[in-house]
Amino acid sequence: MKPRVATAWLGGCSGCHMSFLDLDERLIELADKIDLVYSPIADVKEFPENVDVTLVEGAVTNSENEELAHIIRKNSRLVVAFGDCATTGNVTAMRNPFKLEDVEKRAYIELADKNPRIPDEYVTIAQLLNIAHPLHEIIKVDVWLHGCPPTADQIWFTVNELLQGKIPVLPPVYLRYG
Amino acid sequence: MVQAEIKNHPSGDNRFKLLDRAITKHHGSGDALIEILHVAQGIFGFLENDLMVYIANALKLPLSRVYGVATFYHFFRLKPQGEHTFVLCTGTACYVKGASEIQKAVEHHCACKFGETTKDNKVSLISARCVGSCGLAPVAVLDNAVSGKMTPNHATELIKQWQEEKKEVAA
Amino acid sequence: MTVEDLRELAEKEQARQAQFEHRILYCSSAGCVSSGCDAVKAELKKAIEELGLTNKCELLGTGCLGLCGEGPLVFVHSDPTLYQHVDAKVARRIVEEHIGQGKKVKENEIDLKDPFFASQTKIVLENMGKIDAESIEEYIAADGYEALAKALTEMGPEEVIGEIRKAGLRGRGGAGYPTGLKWDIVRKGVSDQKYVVCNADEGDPGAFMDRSVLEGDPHRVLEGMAIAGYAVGANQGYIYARAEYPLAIERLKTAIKQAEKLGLLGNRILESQFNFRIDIRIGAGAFVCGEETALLRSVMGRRGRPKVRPPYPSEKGLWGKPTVINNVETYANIAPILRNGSAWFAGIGTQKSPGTKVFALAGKINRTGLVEVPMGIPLKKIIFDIGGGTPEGTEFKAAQTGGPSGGCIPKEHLDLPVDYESLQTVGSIMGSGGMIIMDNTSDMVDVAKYFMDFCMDESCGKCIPCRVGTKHIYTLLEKIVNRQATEDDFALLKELCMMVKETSLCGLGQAAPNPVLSTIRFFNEEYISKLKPATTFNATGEEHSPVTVAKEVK
Amino acid sequence: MAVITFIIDDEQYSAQEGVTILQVARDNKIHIPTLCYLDGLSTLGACRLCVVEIEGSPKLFPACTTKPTENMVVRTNTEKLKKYRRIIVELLASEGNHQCAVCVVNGHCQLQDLAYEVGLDHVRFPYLFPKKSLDATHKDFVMDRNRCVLCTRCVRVCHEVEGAHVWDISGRGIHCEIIADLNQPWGTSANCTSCGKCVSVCPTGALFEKGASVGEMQKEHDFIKFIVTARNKHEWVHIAPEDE
Repeated sequence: MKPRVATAWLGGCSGCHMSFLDLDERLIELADKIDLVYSPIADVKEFPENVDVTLVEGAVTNSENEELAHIIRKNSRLVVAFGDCATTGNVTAMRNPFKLEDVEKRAYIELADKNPRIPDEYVTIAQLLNIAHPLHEIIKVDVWLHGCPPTADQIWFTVNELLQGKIPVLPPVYLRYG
Repeated sequence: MVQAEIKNHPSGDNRFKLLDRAITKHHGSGDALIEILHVAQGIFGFLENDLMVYIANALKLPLSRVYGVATFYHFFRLKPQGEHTFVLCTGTACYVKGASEIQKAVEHHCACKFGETTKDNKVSLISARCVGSCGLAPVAVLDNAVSGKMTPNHATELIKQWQEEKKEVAA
Repeated sequence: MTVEDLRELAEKEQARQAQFEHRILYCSSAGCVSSGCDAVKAELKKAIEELGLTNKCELLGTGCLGLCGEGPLVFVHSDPTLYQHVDAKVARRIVEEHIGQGKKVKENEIDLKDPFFASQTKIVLENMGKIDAESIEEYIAADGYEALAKALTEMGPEEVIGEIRKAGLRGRGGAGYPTGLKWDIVRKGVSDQKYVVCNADEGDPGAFMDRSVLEGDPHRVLEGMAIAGYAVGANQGYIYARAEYPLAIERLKTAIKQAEKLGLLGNRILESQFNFRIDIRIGAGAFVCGEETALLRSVMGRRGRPKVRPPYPSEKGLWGKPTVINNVETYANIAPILRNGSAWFAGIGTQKSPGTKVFALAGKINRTGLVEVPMGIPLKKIIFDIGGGTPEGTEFKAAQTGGPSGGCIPKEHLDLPVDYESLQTVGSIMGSGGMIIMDNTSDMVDVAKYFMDFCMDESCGKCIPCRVGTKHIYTLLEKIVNRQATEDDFALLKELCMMVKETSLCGLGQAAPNPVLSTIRFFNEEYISKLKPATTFNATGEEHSPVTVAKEVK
Repeated sequence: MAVITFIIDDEQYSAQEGVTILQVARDNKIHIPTLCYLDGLSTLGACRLCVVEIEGSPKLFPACTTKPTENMVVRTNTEKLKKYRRIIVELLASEGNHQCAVCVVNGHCQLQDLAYEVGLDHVRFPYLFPKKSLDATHKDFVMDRNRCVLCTRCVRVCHEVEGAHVWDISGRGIHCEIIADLNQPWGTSANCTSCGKCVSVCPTGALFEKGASVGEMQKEHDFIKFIVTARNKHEWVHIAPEDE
């Protein structure tokens, strides 16, 4: 059986997933090696059980992210913080110095084109957490893959190491923030 | 008239004469900055920006040095205080004997934190590191009078007295 | 004034005091001032006048009588009797009954044979309860300035330093550096100008030894500084005093004026070639200014940020000149050493830590106050004999010495002799002399958090380990207290503590983790019991996630 | 001046008496990480990144201020030092608001370099997310306190080299901040000569030129050494860029 790999998208811009797609022709090689069981680029509704590796993009910034993070942890052997937002909070966390109510006021009232209101009564809209957290503040993380976004080479290196059963230690050339 | 003008400080505020005297006593030396800030705060109550500019010029110091020193030491205030001050000692002896309970009670009563002044500008809550009266712990200093063996109830009572006494005067 | 004039003045003052049959001394130290000794003084005065005892009885304010928790205190000298909890009524009875009729006021009398008094050895505090804190004549009558006279007339600077070295006096500020050695370095330094600085910035919360000495016997400190000035070749001294001690500053100012007037400070002291002036510099609320390089920066009107040593102040201190810095208690020991000889001093205490140490006893203990004990005395004796143990119904848990830089000593080490080295072996320090007693109601993790809050707040911010490290130690402790921390957090806490201890620039940062490390060492189970299992791996939905903690931390 | 010989990381070196361990190390291409240290400015010993072990002492010593003595045995890169240096960088990263992705010096930042050097895969301490101000009132430059690591290079260069002393530090502990004059908008400072030295020496993107976009700004840290050498020794030497 091929290793079961998942990718997830929390509070981020999806740039890390775009970079993942930048693997280009290597994607074909990868497809031979793994089963992609859950991803924003695959139409799977529920996070599956028994996943070997999950790449998590984005910071944990709302209640939905938080819930998914726990589900991912419960069902994954290895969790990779995928990109700077998952590692440090990065741009997603730039709201953190401000009070939550000020952030919501800014986003939903001051910058609203029409119907300015804070959407707190809609159950379908996840509630923002007080601050956006890097992934490891919420769940245990096994590997950190930095970059905004990580380059395709970094991703390739990390995934391959993991597929060989190694915890990757990024060589300096691949250790980069921003 | 001419004489009167000479006697008055050019700023129009004669309190500066006292400050000038202290500056002269220290020969206008920048090394005496902390002494001068003490004197200035004693005269003016707190260190306003204009006052710091005046001191910087008199001592020939960079503005940012004066501001840096004034904000390094907890004793100096850049904002005016309330009519009354309630200083709670948070030294170790007072901590062991329950100063934090007093802190909670007082903060609750005044609806402001230590380091702040009540909305009506009546009482400033200040925490001190140790006033050295550990034998009487827990200790509070109310308008410069040390009061030992304080309790949460007693502390709020005393503050209430200030607040009510003011109301009577107003009435 | 010549030395002969000084001795004449002493005799004259002794004769003046002898005319009074009774001397009533009320404690005028800050502790008793806040207990209301002013009213007591007024009543005593009134009663003496009304009963026509003014010729027979002298009333004066003296230095700290020790039992600060039981004030206001009044001491009748002629017929040694100490009264506690004196109010106006009791004050009148003391005059009427004790002075007037020779009957003691039994209800308020404290037994002077009590171990609180009997187990003490007074050198630094010898004049407390003996002399008027505001009178230079009384100080002189009690052999004051005799040591300075002796140094100036009979001894060379090397001899003075030799005596101090032979006495084995070590710095009472906490680190215990040999005072004579320090003076010798400054004396040998080649410079046109040298300085003597007295560290009276008693920032340790829970300590009031220096305050009591400055308030009760300020001349003793001035004399010690002048002798230091003579020994090292300095003509200018600075006393760096806390702004929180207005009474001490007031008394110091008075004392300096008095000494200048009599020619005991200023030019040509006692008509010798020695000039020495002392100025007061008032601190402004920064614990870090107890660190010597920060203190010197503050004396020069700067932000009190420490500097990397070397160079030490003894080589490059104030304005780059060789500078002696000692604390109040160290200077207070100088005059008695010169008067009584180094052998006398070395015979008190232990071989490595001679002399006495003043402690401020406070916290959960029956007798709070100021005590002076010979070095090497077992901790047990201070706490149980002198301090009378913890209040009834509670159990002794730990003694905290050294303030925010020290540690907590548990009951299994109660036999520990109190000296510099022994305290270090249990992860604490002598410190300046604060001793806070904790009983079984104290939560030791919370105690560690309390001290870390202090250090975090007092960090100057210059070096990264102290500036940010203390902040994170605090948040980790908070997490433990709130029962949100895991074993990983606890391990991280220990790693961070060691890092802050080993890499911080100055003593504040290097010692800041001590309260944490010492409580982990002796009360580890209190930490462990508050940890929660690492839940996030394979966590079920119901389990608490650390998010709540993060919110609170923010 | 006497010459002394001593050992750094098992190799023997000779040096003039009075120079620091850091100078000897640099002269001999031994890398010791630094942050607050900058050639041409006074030495602080504040960042503690350059601490080294010296045999026979339980303490650690900052290489930038410690002078070697005869036969001293210095170790610059032990496991303990590596561990501690990583924590220092973690502390710095958690203290400010560092978003490399949107920073003008991304890719040319000394804090980033340090993070890579110590192998900082993630920060174990909670980020503090302090509320800091950004001052864009100066006509040419911007001060973004979110990115400041409080190395005080700007304070020192402004006082020691330019002589204007616009910058200083306010507050203390975790609340320290770099301020202009009386904590006023930089653009209103009458003392600022707009010389830009502070911008050049700043190790991060806290001080930068207006108009620079993400990753565009490269600093000239060696510039100050050039000026100070010229001023003090009357030598206009070309200084090769640091190779680190």
